[in-house]
Amino acid sequence: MPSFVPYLIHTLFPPWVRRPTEIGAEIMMVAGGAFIVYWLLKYKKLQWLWNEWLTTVDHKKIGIMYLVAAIIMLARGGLDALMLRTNLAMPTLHFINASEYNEVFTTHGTIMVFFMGMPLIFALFNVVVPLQIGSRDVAFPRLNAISFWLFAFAAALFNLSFVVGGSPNAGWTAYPPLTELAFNHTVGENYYFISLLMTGIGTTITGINFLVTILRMRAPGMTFMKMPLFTWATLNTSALILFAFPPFTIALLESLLDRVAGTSFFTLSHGGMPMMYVNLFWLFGHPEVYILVLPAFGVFSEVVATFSRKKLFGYPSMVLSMTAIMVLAYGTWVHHFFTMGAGPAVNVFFGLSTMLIAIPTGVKVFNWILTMWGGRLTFTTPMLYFLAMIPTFVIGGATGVMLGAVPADYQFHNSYFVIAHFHQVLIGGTVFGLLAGVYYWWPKMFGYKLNDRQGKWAFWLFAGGFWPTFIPQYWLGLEGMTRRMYTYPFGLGWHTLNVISTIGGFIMGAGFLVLASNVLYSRRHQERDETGDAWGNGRTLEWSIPSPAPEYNFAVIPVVDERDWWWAEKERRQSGERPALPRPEDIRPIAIPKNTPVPILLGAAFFLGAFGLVFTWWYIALAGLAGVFGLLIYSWFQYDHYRILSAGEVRESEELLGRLGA
Amino acid sequence: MRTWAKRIPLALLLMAVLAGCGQHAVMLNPAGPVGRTELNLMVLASVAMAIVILFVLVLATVAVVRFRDKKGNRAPYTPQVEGHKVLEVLWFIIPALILTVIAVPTVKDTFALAKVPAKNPLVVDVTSLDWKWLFEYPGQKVATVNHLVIPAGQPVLFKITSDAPMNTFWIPQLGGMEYAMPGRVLPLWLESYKPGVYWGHSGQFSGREFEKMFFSVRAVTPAAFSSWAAHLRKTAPPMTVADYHRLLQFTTVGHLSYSKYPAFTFPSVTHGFTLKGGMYLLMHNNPAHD
Amino acid sequence: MHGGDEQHETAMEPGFEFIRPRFEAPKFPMHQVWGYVASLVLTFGALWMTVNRIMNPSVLLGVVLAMAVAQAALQLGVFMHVRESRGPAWHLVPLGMAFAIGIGLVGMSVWIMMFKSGVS
Amino acid sequence: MSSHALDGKAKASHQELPPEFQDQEESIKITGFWLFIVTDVLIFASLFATYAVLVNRVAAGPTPAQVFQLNTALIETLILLTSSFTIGIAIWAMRQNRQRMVSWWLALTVLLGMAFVSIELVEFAGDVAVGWGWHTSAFLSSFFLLVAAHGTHVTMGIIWAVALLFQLRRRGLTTVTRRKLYTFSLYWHFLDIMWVFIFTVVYLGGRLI
Ligand code: HEA
Ligand code: HEA
Ligand code: CUA
Ligand SMILES: [Cu+2]
Repeated sequence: MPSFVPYLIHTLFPPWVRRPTEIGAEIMMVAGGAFIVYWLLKYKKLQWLWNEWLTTVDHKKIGIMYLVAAIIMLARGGLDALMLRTNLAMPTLHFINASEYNEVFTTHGTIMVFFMGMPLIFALFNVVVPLQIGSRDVAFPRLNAISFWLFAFAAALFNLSFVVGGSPNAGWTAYPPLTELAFNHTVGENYYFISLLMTGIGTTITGINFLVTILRMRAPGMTFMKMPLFTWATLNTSALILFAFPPFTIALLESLLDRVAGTSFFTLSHGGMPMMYVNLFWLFGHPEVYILVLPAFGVFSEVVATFSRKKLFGYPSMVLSMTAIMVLAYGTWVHHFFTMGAGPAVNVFFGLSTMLIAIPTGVKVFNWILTMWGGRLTFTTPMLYFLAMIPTFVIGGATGVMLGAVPADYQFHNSYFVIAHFHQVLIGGTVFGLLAGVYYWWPKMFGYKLNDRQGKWAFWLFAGGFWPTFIPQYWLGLEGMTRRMYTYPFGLGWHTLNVISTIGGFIMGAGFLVLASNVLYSRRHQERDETGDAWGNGRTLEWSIPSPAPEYNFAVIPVVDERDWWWAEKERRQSGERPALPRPEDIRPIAIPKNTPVPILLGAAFFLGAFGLVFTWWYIALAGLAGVFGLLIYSWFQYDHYRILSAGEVRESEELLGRLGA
Repeated sequence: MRTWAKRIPLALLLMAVLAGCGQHAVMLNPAGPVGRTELNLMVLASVAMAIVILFVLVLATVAVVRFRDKKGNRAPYTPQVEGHKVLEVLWFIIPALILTVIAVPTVKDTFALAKVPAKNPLVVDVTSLDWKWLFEYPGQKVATVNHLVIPAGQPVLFKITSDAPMNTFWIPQLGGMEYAMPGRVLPLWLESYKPGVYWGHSGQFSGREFEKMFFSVRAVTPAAFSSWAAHLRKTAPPMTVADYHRLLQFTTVGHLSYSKYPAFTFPSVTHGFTLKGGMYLLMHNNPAHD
Repeated sequence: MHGGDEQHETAMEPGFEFIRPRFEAPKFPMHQVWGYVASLVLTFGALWMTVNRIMNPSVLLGVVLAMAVAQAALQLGVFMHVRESRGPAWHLVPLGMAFAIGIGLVGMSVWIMMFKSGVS
Repeated sequence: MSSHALDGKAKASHQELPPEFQDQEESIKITGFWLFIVTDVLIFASLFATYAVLVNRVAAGPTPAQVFQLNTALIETLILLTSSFTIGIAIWAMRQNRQRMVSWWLALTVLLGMAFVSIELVEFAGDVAVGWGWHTSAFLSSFFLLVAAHGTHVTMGIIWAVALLFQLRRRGLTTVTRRKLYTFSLYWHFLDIMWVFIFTVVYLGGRLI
């Protein structure tokens, strides 16, 4: 027993990963945790937190929890980015050392993609989609909560790596052999594989959930060609998730087995093939970038129509092009390893399919611009993000096409040209889009808008800082600077542009801080929206109900006979027709899914098992697994999932909201 | 708000860059036919893309300026417009045409670069190690570490592998890269038009000292190349198995030269047998293999 | 259960008639019996062909794979009632895509991993 | 302006639906289960891809021809095909509302499943006993992962079916247990399909390459 404690300390805090940054992070985590507990106890919020949030299965609340997690992760990933940029500001700088740098760029990429981008998407899916299609909830509310908690605990596990045991340090792509035990002794890569497996399961479930929701739970009359575009984006994204995550799961599983179970899928010593990992990873990885960008496309389509006060231009071709992107996304993955020698025939095939994707994407860009044509544009914060997207994303996409020209990619590959390309599409497309969506639907979530003036400040800093950060990186690429270098020598001419890029990064950081303060400020000072249609120009179903939506969403499900139903309804009202409000006699009892502790407990059990697996402590891993199975079987035998809201209660609540029709 | 306003700093930036730092842009100053081909394609693609970008930006700017919601804006307001059949079809066709312009040379060049334009090119066996490069000249029987000497004016065929995690072998001024992967040999040919000095680097992250994987490249006249190799054979020490094992360690080293090298290292590496010792030791102790 | 007023169906999409659901409810499980027999025949057929190498192995591989696909179709049709659904049988679309992408995934991976690197 | 106009019509037409589709919510769960199968198809496709790429990489270990015993595989196949038939009959019986019959056929399916898993375990144990574990070579890694993934699925199915038997006894054939039975049958047939592919690609294919 006595040797157990030193063993534990040595394993959890191995001496070769003790560095000031990590000790600082440990202290901050402990202090932060202690403060939160203190605050909860002092204000007796524990009960409230448990009942209202931790056990909820309400899609709107789950969406908000995703949002909170995503913003925290944006800060973490952004902080990582600023550390990278600081180290790169000058040649031979040692703000952090090589090992730390490698951990930081790995966590930066991984967090931004899996723990910032994905939850931000799911936040909007959850908040918006059921309201847009006139549904009471998603198809499987409990699975929805399980997805969230798997993600949340996976994110916690991944972040824990910085504090105990060592972080992953082989890039967000984690190619073997670098991730093999022989080259990577710490448990860092275990953290990577296991936490991504965990969040991957949750993500797959979310994909199924939203696909079923949209296929089966639309309001009567809402045919596919009457569906709002954000819902279309969700549909296509969910389909991408469904087909893309399984190869990833297998790639992760096989890498993990190589590390902890002695198999040799990718380890050379017994005939394994590292290239197969690369192949499987990008089979997922390329669709993944469209998973990240399609929801943003959906947001832009809603935002541009709303703030141009005009119908979306070319709805059918928008739908067609988005579906085309979804299908084509499966046929381009090799463009991430053109230089792996698969031969000219393979390279040409995938080069051409890569270029093909530019066509449907272009259709979307042109249709957005023509939506503005003949409209009346108001420049709110979401609209500004949309406008900033156009140059940013189009240049990023165009450089993507250049990367798809195979021989050119022999030069560009793994240079800062690629870094510039993907930040331009990831930030200009995904982040701008999701931020636009957050600003746009914020009143639907919370009942008040974010302050527009501060929002614009944040916008100008963030979108303005973007250009000096990333445009110079194209030139750095042309100067031969390769990615993932923790520092670089004098004399290659890379210094000036790197300084500019670093300064730009800090301007973006300032933009993020303004955004954060905007959130805090608006909570206190913004006036409440009583209409439900906070922007005044809403077009789709979600704006027809109060903000925030009541827990049952719609007292009576409307019959949707038009594409922009709410816009048409407003016009009908203006021409004197009777508003289509729920009539008391139409209101029926509503079944509401009950809160349940199973999802969070399931997440916790998973976390326990995963933590055991990271350190290959098999008993703990098995205990976690047993917990997972126990909970699943327990909930499988549970039958009583709903509570009934009586018609009287619904009527009362609608009356309070002033929504009862005659 | 106005898109053009955002572009002024960018233009200034680009001007500064072009004026001051052009000579550093190795990709834009290729010193050999491979890099030249690749540059031509880059230029073609950037011009095509510039046209697309310009068109989009102009269209967007006009829309934003013209249809602002301000009092007395006389531009037409047509909220019911749903689309325009002809335009929507054009959005599909014109980009497809532009892409064809890039696609045709892409296909041609990809196949062209896959053929070495010479019967018996000089061969260099390249092995990436943690964190250094080993160059073996099977024709000349000499080997170097971290510095490469090649004859100018003729294609050189690199056979690339790795006895460590993946890297890419990249000499930006001569042309594009190729992965160095354990268990597999990938061929790449490059050529320098004239004698010159370049630098090379790994493009694929390979661990802690990855940044140190620079190597120098010297292209010399064929005659100078022969005498260089002959000189090495006379003056440099031979590379022993023990030397190779030292190279395998997780270290960085400066430039090294050897007058000969163990004949089996490269072939066994390429069969995936030596990765960090392990199987390699077995092979080595096996007399049948030596 | 959900609220009483959710007993609605989304309308049939024009152009998607192929996913209109179809049902059957026979008094005797004749389909199942025939399905079982057919699956046995296919299995033994493939086995017999392989053991006796009745043709060029690579062609034969294609043939037995096709027979496996036929068995999959059999299971889906006879036992899994794949065309049944309440409302349009939407799952047919992703299911079809899954088989297409799955086969593409295997085939393409093998193709890519052959490493026919060009330089000669 | 409400959906009630549709209700009457919809209800009437749903009378003709098989029982597991008559409840809207339960029928949605069936759609969800189909999509789960879709993801599982791709999981297996990825495993097959790994196998197909690594099958020749035997390192110092045995070759496919040395490992595979066609006889065992044939018996396993027959067992699984039969179990697919028995669960098919169970679903037919369910639609005839014959609960006892459902339970018997389901129990038979469980037994066949157990027989399958046992044979597979014995086969694995035999391989491991002669030193052919999944650490031996890339080929064996991919073979064992593929087959074990299927075996694990079957084991899960057995646990699920046993739990179903309990629920059937306790609650009889309700909308919920019907749907659970139906999704279980989908799962089981799907595993059968995957096995047919394993049989074809691994065992028959092993003879052909
Ligand atoms: C949101 C994410 C996102 C998006 C949308 C894209 C979109 C595209 N990407 Fe990008 N890409 C990434 C994220 C993304 N990418 C990431 C993260 C990496 C690196 C991963 C890593 O290695 O770490 C990467 C890497 C990457 C590579 C590999 C580079 C290398 O490593 O060597 C390539 C190569 O072909 C590529 C191409 C493309 C193309 C052709 C598109 C196209 O879809 C773009 C289409 C859009 C347009 C073209 C603009 C609008 C169109 C018009 C206005 C119409 C007219 C246009 C024409 C006629 C061309 N990307
Ligand atoms: C959506 C994805 C996303 C986003 C938004 C970003 C955002 C940024 N990224 Fe990143 N990046 C990636 C995805 C992303 N990145 C990926 C996938 C890689 C590849 C990794 C790999 O190679 O494996 C990468 C790699 C990468 C590199 C290359 C590293 C290398 O190869 O050596 C660099 C270097 O400049 C960089 C910079 C930045 C910067 C400056 C930002 C800026 O936009 C960040 C702006 C800053 C903030 C948004 C937050 C600032 C926070 C604060 C000011 C603190 C607030 C604190 C509290 C409130 C507590 N990124
Ligand atoms: Cu670039 Cu000086
Ligand atoms: Cu890609």
